[in-house]
Parts: sequence; structure tokens; C-alpha cells
Amino acid sequence: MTTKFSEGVVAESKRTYINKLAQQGTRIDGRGFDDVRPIKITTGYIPRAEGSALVELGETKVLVGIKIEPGEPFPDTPDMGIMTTNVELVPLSSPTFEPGPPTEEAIELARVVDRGIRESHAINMEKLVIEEGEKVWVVFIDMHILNYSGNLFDACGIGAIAALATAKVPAERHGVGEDFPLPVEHYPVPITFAKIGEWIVADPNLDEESIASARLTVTTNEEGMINAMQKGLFGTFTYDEVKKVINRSLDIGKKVREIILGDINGEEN
Amino acid sequence: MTTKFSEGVVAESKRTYINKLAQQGTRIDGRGFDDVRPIKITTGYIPRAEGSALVELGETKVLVGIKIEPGEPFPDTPDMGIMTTNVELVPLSSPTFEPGPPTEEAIELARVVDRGIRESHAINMEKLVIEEGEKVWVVFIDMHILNYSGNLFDACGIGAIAALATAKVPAERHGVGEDFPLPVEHYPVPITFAKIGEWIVADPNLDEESIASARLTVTTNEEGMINAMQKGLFGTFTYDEVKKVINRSLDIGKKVREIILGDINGEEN
Amino acid sequence: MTTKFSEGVVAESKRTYINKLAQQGTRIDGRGFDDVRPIKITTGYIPRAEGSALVELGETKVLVGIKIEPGEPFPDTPDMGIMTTNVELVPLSSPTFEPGPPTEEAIELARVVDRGIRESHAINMEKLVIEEGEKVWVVFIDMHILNYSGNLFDACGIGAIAALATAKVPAERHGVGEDFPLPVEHYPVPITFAKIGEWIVADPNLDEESIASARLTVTTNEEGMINAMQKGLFGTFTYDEVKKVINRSLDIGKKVREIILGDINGEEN
Amino acid sequence: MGMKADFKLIDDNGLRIDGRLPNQLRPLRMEVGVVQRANGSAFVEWGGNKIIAAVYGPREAYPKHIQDPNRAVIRARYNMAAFSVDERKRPGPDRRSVELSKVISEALTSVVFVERFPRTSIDVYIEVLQADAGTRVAGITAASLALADAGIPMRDIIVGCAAGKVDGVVVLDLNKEEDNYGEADVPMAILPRTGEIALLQMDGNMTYEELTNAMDMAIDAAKEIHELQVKALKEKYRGDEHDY
Amino acid sequence: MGMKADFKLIDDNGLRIDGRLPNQLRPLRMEVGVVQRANGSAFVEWGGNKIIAAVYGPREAYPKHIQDPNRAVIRARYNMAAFSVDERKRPGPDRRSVELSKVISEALTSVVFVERFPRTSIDVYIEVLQADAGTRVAGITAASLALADAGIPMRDIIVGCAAGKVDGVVVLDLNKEEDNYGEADVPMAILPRTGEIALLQMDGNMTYEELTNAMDMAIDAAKEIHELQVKALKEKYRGDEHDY
Amino acid sequence: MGMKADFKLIDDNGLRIDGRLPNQLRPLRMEVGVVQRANGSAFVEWGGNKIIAAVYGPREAYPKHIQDPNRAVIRARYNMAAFSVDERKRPGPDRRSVELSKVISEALTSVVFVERFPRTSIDVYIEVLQADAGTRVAGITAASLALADAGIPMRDIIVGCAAGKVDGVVVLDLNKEEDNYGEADVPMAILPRTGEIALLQMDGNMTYEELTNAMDMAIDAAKEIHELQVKALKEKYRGDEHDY
Repeated sequence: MTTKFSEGVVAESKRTYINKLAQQGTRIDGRGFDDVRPIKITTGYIPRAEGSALVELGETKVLVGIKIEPGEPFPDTPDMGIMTTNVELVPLSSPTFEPGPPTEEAIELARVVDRGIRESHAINMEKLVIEEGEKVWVVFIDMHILNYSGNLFDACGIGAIAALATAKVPAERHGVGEDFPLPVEHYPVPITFAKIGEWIVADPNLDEESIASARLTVTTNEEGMINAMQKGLFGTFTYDEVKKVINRSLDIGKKVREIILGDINGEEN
Repeated sequence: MTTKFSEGVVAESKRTYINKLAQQGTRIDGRGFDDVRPIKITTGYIPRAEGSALVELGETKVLVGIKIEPGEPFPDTPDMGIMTTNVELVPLSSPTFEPGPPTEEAIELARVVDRGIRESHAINMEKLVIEEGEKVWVVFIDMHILNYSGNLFDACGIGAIAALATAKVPAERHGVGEDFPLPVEHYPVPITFAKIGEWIVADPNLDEESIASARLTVTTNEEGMINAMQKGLFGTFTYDEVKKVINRSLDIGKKVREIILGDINGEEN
Repeated sequence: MTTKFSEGVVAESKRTYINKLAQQGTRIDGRGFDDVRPIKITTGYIPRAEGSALVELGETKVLVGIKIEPGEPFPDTPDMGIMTTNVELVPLSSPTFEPGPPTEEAIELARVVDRGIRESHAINMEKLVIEEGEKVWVVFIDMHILNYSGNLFDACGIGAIAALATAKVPAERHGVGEDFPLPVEHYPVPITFAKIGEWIVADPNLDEESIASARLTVTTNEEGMINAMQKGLFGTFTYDEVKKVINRSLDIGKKVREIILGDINGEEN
Repeated sequence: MGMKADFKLIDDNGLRIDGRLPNQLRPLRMEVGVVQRANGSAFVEWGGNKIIAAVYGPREAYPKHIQDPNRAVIRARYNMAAFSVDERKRPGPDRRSVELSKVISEALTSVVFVERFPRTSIDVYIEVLQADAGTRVAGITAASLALADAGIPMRDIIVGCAAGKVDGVVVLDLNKEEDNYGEADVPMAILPRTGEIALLQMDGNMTYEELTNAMDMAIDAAKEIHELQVKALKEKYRGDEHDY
Repeated sequence: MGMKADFKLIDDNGLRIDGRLPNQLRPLRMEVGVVQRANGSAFVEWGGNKIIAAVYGPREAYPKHIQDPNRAVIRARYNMAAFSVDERKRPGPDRRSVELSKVISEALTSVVFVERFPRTSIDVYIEVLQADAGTRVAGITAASLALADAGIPMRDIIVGCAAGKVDGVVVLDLNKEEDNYGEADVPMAILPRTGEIALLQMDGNMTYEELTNAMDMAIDAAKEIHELQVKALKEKYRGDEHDY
Repeated sequence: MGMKADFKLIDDNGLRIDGRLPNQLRPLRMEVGVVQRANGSAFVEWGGNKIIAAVYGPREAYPKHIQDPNRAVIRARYNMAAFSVDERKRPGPDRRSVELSKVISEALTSVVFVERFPRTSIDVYIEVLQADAGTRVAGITAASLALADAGIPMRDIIVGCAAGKVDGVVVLDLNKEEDNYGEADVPMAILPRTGEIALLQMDGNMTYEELTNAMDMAIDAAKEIHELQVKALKEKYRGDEHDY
């Protein structure tokens, strides 16, 4: 319950410096408040998986793999596939992560990504039935952190939708028809903001996260709908701040979605 | 293995005081040696459960909930329902309880309550078969401690039988016939005694438990049969003490059973 | 991850003494480099189990029990029985073993014994099918350490094959035909060597293990085939040493196999 | 969210299945001081929810490695009784309760003067005895009452409240059916004095308009809930009998 | 207790299925000093039970937070080998073994002069190699022998013994079938010198008369068992060969 | 080992199913410095294997009881990503990965000057992102590169390599089909400077001749692999761009 994303004491001087930059409208890595770091997406990185995407968001690096296997449906949804989401904060990716069962941070992260995908109905679950009530496709979204340098929410969310959008259902291998693309119908994108002093910046890097008082992730889809929100950390937001953040997330989400779709299609061509 | 019901060092003066009172035939809260604390039973406290009882035994407070669900019988008893008993010593109820998997105290407590109910054949398990060898009713007895102020054995045992006696089998919801009352045929009641110096008192409160050298729980039913016993703590009893305790438990158990049955019937009217 | 077979600091003087003896071609208990300690095997020690063997290797004592029960085959081997191997380093057997889930030492030990048996095809798994794809015999090999005095690999491996070779498949009890002897067709024997200074000795005792720099177990069968190897500890072997150890293991394994077969047959007569 | 109902959640008169108006709270009852062994406690009955919260601390944080030399660590633990839901819940934390415990801990930390109690923990235990949607906001409402009852210095008493969308209508305080078959849920925790937002989650499908309407509703209702909190605290300190 | 047998447990001559009289013990053999690495150990073969116990300590208690500044902590661990029962038992503690470990620990503590070894633990490991009813009383009998073998100062050597009821008859020392199909079992641990009772459990259905008859029987048999304990200890110290 | 293939693993020309000669390695690519947060790291792509290793330390060993006052403790953790294999692997250690972590830790300890860093741990994390047989030897090859990248003083850079037997032929560096349907696998780790063997396992069925032929092959190939290690290290320190 005690591992923290934020990495202990950042020298007070760094805090002062970041705040001073914010007053001048800029950030420690030169970005504007609404600028996300460079995004690089490599889909199909793990051919053995049904879908995969290696996402670099600045120095943060996440590998998302999709496995799709037949399984039993839940009793109350016999006509729907199943989706399950998991994050591994492997200790390889940060000096602050420890081996062991998922921490509360990993669980929160997985659940927020899950909600964005689930609530936007990104995957058409009704098309994942093999035999109603008996056998459906189970979609496993596994997110493996390879370098933690801030803002895992967005890196994971981007990787998940990119991996899903390029995944194939391995029907042939399981003797139930021909392979087909996983039916992805929406493109939810989470954008995370950090409150630093009086300012709120998008896509916080590691230094910014370490001094942020509050965090807000807003997941929006290509129709401009809001599908998920999650506030974190020990500080608060004013209502006005929340409303502005939601608006900003709609704008930034749109740009990030274009990058994702561009990379996916690039891959396909 | 180390959480203790007894709460560490009680001032030596309290020990002296309790012993002095005992010499005079009385107790720290004014009770006689065979007096149990006031009992208040609220059945039906959790309408969403199939049965429930909130029991107050002095300041000790226990909420017992019964869930009844279809399940597979054990291979060696295809013609019987299943009963399972669990205690949660939630940290809400005492500064000495910690979150985590059941401690040895919780396990012992659950098993002693379980034995009383099981060995008295309180529930007619043969009436809990839906389809022999295939599907039977599983009765879950879950005991949630809400305030720990001594003698959980009796509070849990009282709550369990009260909750069971007012439980309904939810056959309708599961499409296997009409709801019917859980077939409860016996009313086992555990009475717990604590040895303090030379004296043995019934229904020990928290202070008494903290200085007791030995504990003995005796569960008896309405036919005067003994169904379960459990000795605890680091001290010993003489054989003579054990025999007297069994006799006292038959008497006190009878009175407590009348309170339970009165409260249950009160509820039903 | 931290329990160690080696038992902390052995007085430097003991190390010096053992090394000095080695220079003279002998060992702390008077053995030659290739001598194993006296072996005593009592098969059928646990009549309630389907097979069992109590093995004494010097003061090291291991009890192996075999349970055989019907179960489902693995999907990819519908026409084969299943074998599973487990070691309990119970704290009864050594001051350095602690209660709890299997340590990495216990897991390594079980897996090395498992590989010897599995890779030599000691058990004819195809004869353990009850109904193809549906029901096969599952063979549980459980090794319970009763006194740890060095070289558990060999004691466990010897006990496992002795217990298997005398086990019966309890078909009758499960209503699937007549009991029959477990079809054991090969007799793999592990021999373990410890490197002490410049010397390499077979069947190290506790003192030798505590100062060994490297360990090598080689499992060979009655046809002179090598079926498993496992190197351990922080030191290294030269290639030449490895080749010599393999050759020695073939020779010593042959002698040990004769002892095992003698004891097994003695039992049967 | 998002299972399909084969019945209407909002009737032709705009009323909800339990007869409420869109912006109406379910019946709500609070009581303080119900767990004798705790430093502070509270009971909240909110619709079909029955939730009890208790506070222990500030006390020396254990195990030691969680101690913070500069502040108290607030550890909230949200837990559901096995019998609190229709299908028996296995005892012990699941992924949902771990997440909720985290966001509730963070929200409570935002109001407590944690820097006054270095190296301690303030343990907040929330037990859901019966669940009927909205347990996290009912839980945080009970938890902040329990903190107040324990005399923990705070800059405000947090209020939890949720709003959402069902059958296309923005509504306050979803009940169980609305939660199962509705289109969105927005649980919030609010500092009534300043209007600050200490907990905010959302799942579903909403336009910006709908979402802000829902948040408006929850923020409005928070005042009403806060009054009940204050009343419950006053009742205890008037020495009234309790009937929990 | 309480499964129904389709055969008689007591025959027309009043004999039991293994030919014993109601108040007769099963064959019982003990040996001391069987685990070389331990400070003390014992092996008990009692009917079909094969049980080994070993003692380590007094040694510094670990982890530290279990240390008691005033006394030794006795930690008994009752454990069944996977192959000790008809259907393979998954390794590791289950609820039954946790409970038995607790009551055995408490019973052993009642005789050891624990106050002489503050901050230490005395670890008592009981391994059931083959189980045949009455394992806890056989286990405690072995454990107290192992404590004696380890030279732990005690005011008495505890004896375990059970009695019960089968087919309506009070009998001593139930075997496996009697335990499965009988009506009651009363495991006890007794201090032979004073007759004090250190462990007492019961499950089944008995009148007061039956129960006291059963306890009488077990207390009587304890003397016999105690003699075997003393003999086993003497044998070891005469330096006899052991054949375990 | 040992499942039966219904196809030939070695064709009539003595070639393997991926077209290799018996003593030919699969394509092998290495890169150093791929995990920014780590003290050292490396990526190895070897056939279809994609494996990343990172080193943290020497740092104060935690928890404290694992500290060794005389040396650093090397803790390697071999872990497979859930999606790295055909059938999804449940996250978390299984028995196989526990064993591999142990033998890899031991092998790496044999080359590091651990006595220079008492009370510390050197944590080596190996993540298998895609698995294609030979992951442990690829993993140790990456791990030793990562140790070098971290500047940990070592007496040699360990090389992992496996050989085995398929269709009766001794071959180098088994691929997945050969591993599944072959007759033996011999994973090794070698100190290229001295030829010492730091890791050695074997499973299957081999004569002494076959086994030594296989080991000869792996030892020979180790030189080739070592050259690639050295090249990867040099590339990093020439400041080349990386394309991982």
C-alpha cells in the first residue's frame, strides 16, 4: 500500500524552479501547459501476441500485449465477450517498483484504463460470442511497463487502444472459423493533468509528478463523449479547474487520437 | 500467529481489583458469576441477505449474515447441503485487530461456532438438496465483528443460530421452486467461561478476558445434549472444574436460548 | 529467497580442516571422494499411500509418498497421465528451514528430481490413461524431509524412484478396474557432487555443503543415458571438471541403483 | 454501467423507479459514535446502504517503513461484508476495493492536518454491511464523520455524493438498478466550505453538458448532506440515546 | 462426526471393529531422539498413526515482534504430509491445522516454565506422516516427549488421549472408521501428575453422563500412556539402538 | 522435451526446420542502455526471443535481513510477460521462473566482485517480452551486458548459450519447435575468458558422447556471442543512436 509513483523528496530547489517556469508559462522540458511529449507507437511489436503496441511517451515506455482466448462467458452476460486488463509495474522499469503482487497503484492504473475502454464500448463485445452462453472470446490486455518516466495512465491507455485496434481474433488456431480483426469501434484516449502550485499541466513528466498536488485523468472518445475520469493524489481541484481540465482533455485527446490512428494506419499500409 | 484477543498489559491494579471482587462473589460490572451481559438481537437487519442477526452482548456487537446459494455437493455426501462458517475480525472493531487474512483466533472462533451448529444438526442438511449429487444449497454463515468487548464465541454463536433460524432459502430467485424457511431443527447455544484466579465466570467481558488464565466454551442444545467444547488459553482446568462448567453451561444456555427464541419470535410477529 | 541450505558461517578452522583432509584424499567422515554415505531404504513405510519409501542417506532422512488419483489430462497430452513433484522442507528437519510456502531451494530440488524421472521416461505415462482426453491417473510425488544432513537432491531422487517402483495404481477404489503396479520402466539416479577448494566429492554431507563453492547433480539411468543435470552455488566448474563429474556419476549411479533395486526387491519378497 | 434493462428507469412523468425526482436524494440517516472501541465512528444508512466507519489514531504507524517523518499517513480500508451483496462476496480485498481504498485515503488526506502528527497512522475502516449503489460516497461521508468524532483536526468535513445518467436523464444519487442499467456514474467528494473537489471519478458515456449538469447536482446536494452530518455530530454531543 | 455407516461399529459381543474393548487403547509405540538436527524429538506410532515431533529452542524469537519480554513463546505447528491421508492433502496449513496448532501451543505452554526464557521461542513441529484418527492427541503426546528430550524444563509431561461415542457406546481412543461414523469425539491433554486438563475439545452429541464417562476413560488411559512416555525416555538414555 | 512431432525436425540435407545447420546460431542482435531509469540495461533479440534486462544497484539491500555483511547479494528475477507465449501466462512467478531466477542469480554472482559491496543488493531484472526457446540463456546474456552497462566490476562478461539434440542430431541453439519436440536441451553459461562454466542444466536423454558434443558446440558458439556483446557495449559508448 506504500509504493509511490512519486519518487520521494525532490530537492526543494527543483520545486521552486518548476514553479518559477510555470509562472512564465513553460515547463522544465520546454513544453507548453497543454503539450504532450513526443509519442511513438510501434504496433505488432510482439508477433506472437494477437495484438501489441510499444508506446513511447517521452521517455516513458510501455509495451501492451493482447491475448485472445476462448473461455466461458459470465452468467449474467451470456451474449458478450470478456475483457480483462492488467498492469505489471515490473521493477525493471523504475527503482521504486518492487517485485510482488500488484500494488494499489498498478490496480488503479489498470482499472482506469479498463474503464475508458469498457465504457466507450471500444470493443464490440457482442461480436465476440462463439457459442452463446457457452463459449466467448476473452480479451486479455496486459500492460508491461518498460521505463517509468511519468504519466503511465496516458501511455497505457494509448498503448491499449493501439494494440486492440490492430489485434486479430485467432479463430483458426482454435478451430472456430477464420481469423478476423478484433471489432474495435471507438477510440478512447486518456489525458492526464497534474496540478503544480496554481498551474495545471497535461502529460506530467517524472519531475512534475513528483511535486504535483493533484492529478486528474479524463478519457474521451472520438465523438467528444467523456467515458472515464479519475482524480488522484492528496490535493483538491476547484470545480472551475475540473471543468477546464475536461475541456482541455477533449482538445488534446483529439490530437493524440490522430497520432494513434496515423501510426496504426501507417502500420497497416 | 500473534494477534491476541487479550489486550496486552492490564494494569496490575486492575487484576488485583477483579480478584478482590471475585472473592466477594461479584464482578467488575456488578454481575454474578453466572450472569451473562444484556443480550439484544435484531434479526432481519440485512434484508439483502437470506438471514441476518445483529447481536449485542453487552458492548460486544456482532453482525451475522446468511447467504444461501446453489452449489455442487461434496462427492461423499451427495444427498446433503453444505454449510460454511467464517468470521471476520475486521480492524474496525478493535484496536488490536489488523487487516489481512484470517488469524488463528478468527479461525478457531469460526470453527467452534461451526461445530456447535454442525454437531447439533441444527440445520437439516438433507432438506437442502436440489438435485441429488448435482446441486445442493450452500449455506454461508458470515460473522462480522462490529465491536469487540469480550466473549466473541457466545456473541457469534448466538448470532449464527438467530440468523439461521430466520433465514429463507431463495429458491425462487434461482428458479428451483418456492422460497422456504431454512429448516432449522435445533438451537445450540455456546456459553463461555473464563478462569480468573480461583474463580470461573460466565460470559467474560474484555477486562476479564485480559487477565483470564483459561477459557472453556461449552455448546449445548435444547435437549440438554452437549455438542461442542473448546478449551483455550495457557492455563489448565481441574476435572472437577470442567464438570461444573458443563453443568453451568446447560443452565445458562437454557436461559440464553429463551432470550434468542423470544427475540426471533418477536421478530416474526 | 534467502533461506540457505548452507548453514551460515562454519568456523574457518573447519574449512581448513576439510581442505587439509581433501589434500590427503579423504573426508571429514572418512569417506573417499566417490563414496556415498550408507543408504537404507524402507519401502511401504506409509501403507495408506499408494507407494512410499523412507530413505536414509547417512543422517539425511527423507520420506517420499506417492498418491495416485484420477484427474483430467492436460489438453495437449490427452493420451498421457500426469506427474507432479513436490518437496516439503519442513522446519522439523533443520534449524534453518522455516514454515511457509516453498522456498526457491525447495522448488529447485523438486524440479531437479522431477526432470530426472520425467526425462528418463521412468513412468510409462501412456499406460495411465483411464479414458482418453477425459480421465487419467495423476501421480503425486511428495517428498517430506525428516532430517536434513546434506545432499537432499540424491536422497529425494532415490526415495522418489524407490517409492514409484513399489507403487500400485488404486483402480479398484475408484471403480475403474483392478489395481496394477505403477508402470515404472527406467531407474534414474541423481548423484550430486560438491566442489571444495580444488576437489570434487560425491554425496556431500552437511559440513561439506556448507563450504562448497559449486554443486553439480547428474541424473543417469540404467542404460547409461544422462537425463538431467543441475549446477548450483556461486562458483564455477571447468569444462574438464564437468566431464569428469559426468563420468563419475555414471559409475556411482550404477552402484546406487543396485542398492535401490536390491532394497525394492527385498521388500517384494 | 451499461447492462441493458428491459424496463424503463424513468417513467412518463419523469419519475425514477423508486419514485424520486431526478435531483432528489434517497433517504439518509447518520449516527455518530457507534463503535465503542474506536477513537471515532459513524453509521450511515443511505437508501439501502448500511455503512459503518471507524477511526483509530493518530497512533504510531506500523509497520515502521510506512512512517512519514513529516506527516500522518491516512489509511482508509473500504471493505464489503460477505453478505452485503446479492451474490456472496468472498472475504478479503479485491481489485475494486483496493482502488476505492486508495482514492478515499487520498481524499481524506486532503482535509486532515496531517503534518501535525508525524510518524503516525490514522486508520479509517469502512465496512459496507449492506450495499445499494453509491457505497463509496456513503463510505466517505461516514468516514469524515468518524474522523470528526475522533477529534482529528480537519479543515472541513468531506461530503460524498454521486450523480449520473439513466435513460438519457441526468439524475442525482443512483440506486442499484440505476447503477446497473444506467449510462454513467460520477462519484464525488466535496469540501462543503470551499467547494473543492477531493474525490472525482466517472465512468459511462456523457457529453460535456451532461457531465457538468451531473456535477452541479452533486455539488448542490452536498450542502444538504453536510447539514445531516452536522446534525449527527450535534446529536451525539447532546448526549442523545442512539438506536443503531 | 456423524456420517452414517452402513455397518455396525460395535458387534454383538460389545467389541469394536478392530476387536478392541470399549476402554482399550490401540497399540502404541514411542521412541525418542529421532531427528538428529533438532534439540529434541520423538516418534509415536499409535494405531495407524505415524507422527514425528521435533523441538527447536529456546532460541531467539523471530520475527522480533513476536518476542515476549517476560516469557518464551511456544509455537507448535501441526502439519499433515500430503500422503498421510486417503485423498492427497494439498501441502500447507488449512483451517483445521491452524486451529490444532493453536490449541496444542496453548496446552504445551501450560507445563513449560516459559518465564525462564524471555524473548525466545520454543518451536515444536509435529508432522503427521500417516493419519488414523486421534492425530492431535498423538501429536501432543509426541510433542511433550520431544520437549522432554530437548531438556526443556516442565512441571509435567503432557499426555494426549481421546474418547468418544460410537453406536451409542462410550469408547476410548477412536480409530478412523469410528471417527468418521461415530457420534462424538473428546480429545484431551492431561497433566498426569496433577490430573489438570490442558487441552479439551469435543464435538458430537452426548449427554452429560456420556461425556463424563468418556472423560473418565481418557483420564484413566492417560496413566498408561504416560508410562510408555517414561519408558521411551529411559530407553534413549540407556543408549539403546533405535529402529525407527 | 519429448512431445512427439509428426514432422521431421532435420531434413534430408541435414538442415533444420528454420534452415540452419546443426551448429548455427539463430540471428542475434543486442543493444545496451535501453532502460533510462536503470543503472544499466540491455536488449537482446535472439531468434524470436525479445528480452530486456536491467540492473539496479549496488544499493542498500532491502529487506535488511537479506543483507550480507561481507558481500553484495545478487538477485536476478526472470519474468515472462503475460503475452510472451502462445497461451497467456498468468502474471507473477511460477515454479519454473523461481528456479531460473535462482540459477541465473548464482551464475551472475560467480563473476561479480561482490565482496566490494557489502550489505548491498544488485538487482537484475530480466523481462521476457516474447519467448522462443532459450530464454534463460538469452536472458543471462542480456543480464551480463546490463551489469557491464551499469559499471559493476566483473571478472568476465558471462555468455549464455544452449545446445541439444533433435531427431538424434546434436544441434546448437534450439528454437521453439526443437525445444518442444526434441530429445534434449543443455543450457549453459560460460565465462568466455577462462571457459569456466557458471550455469549448467540439462534435461532429456543423451549419451555421454552426445552430451559432450553438445557442450563443445555451445562453448564454441559462446565466443561468437561474446563478440556481439562487446560490439553492443562499444556501440553505446560511441554514442550511436539506438532503434529499440
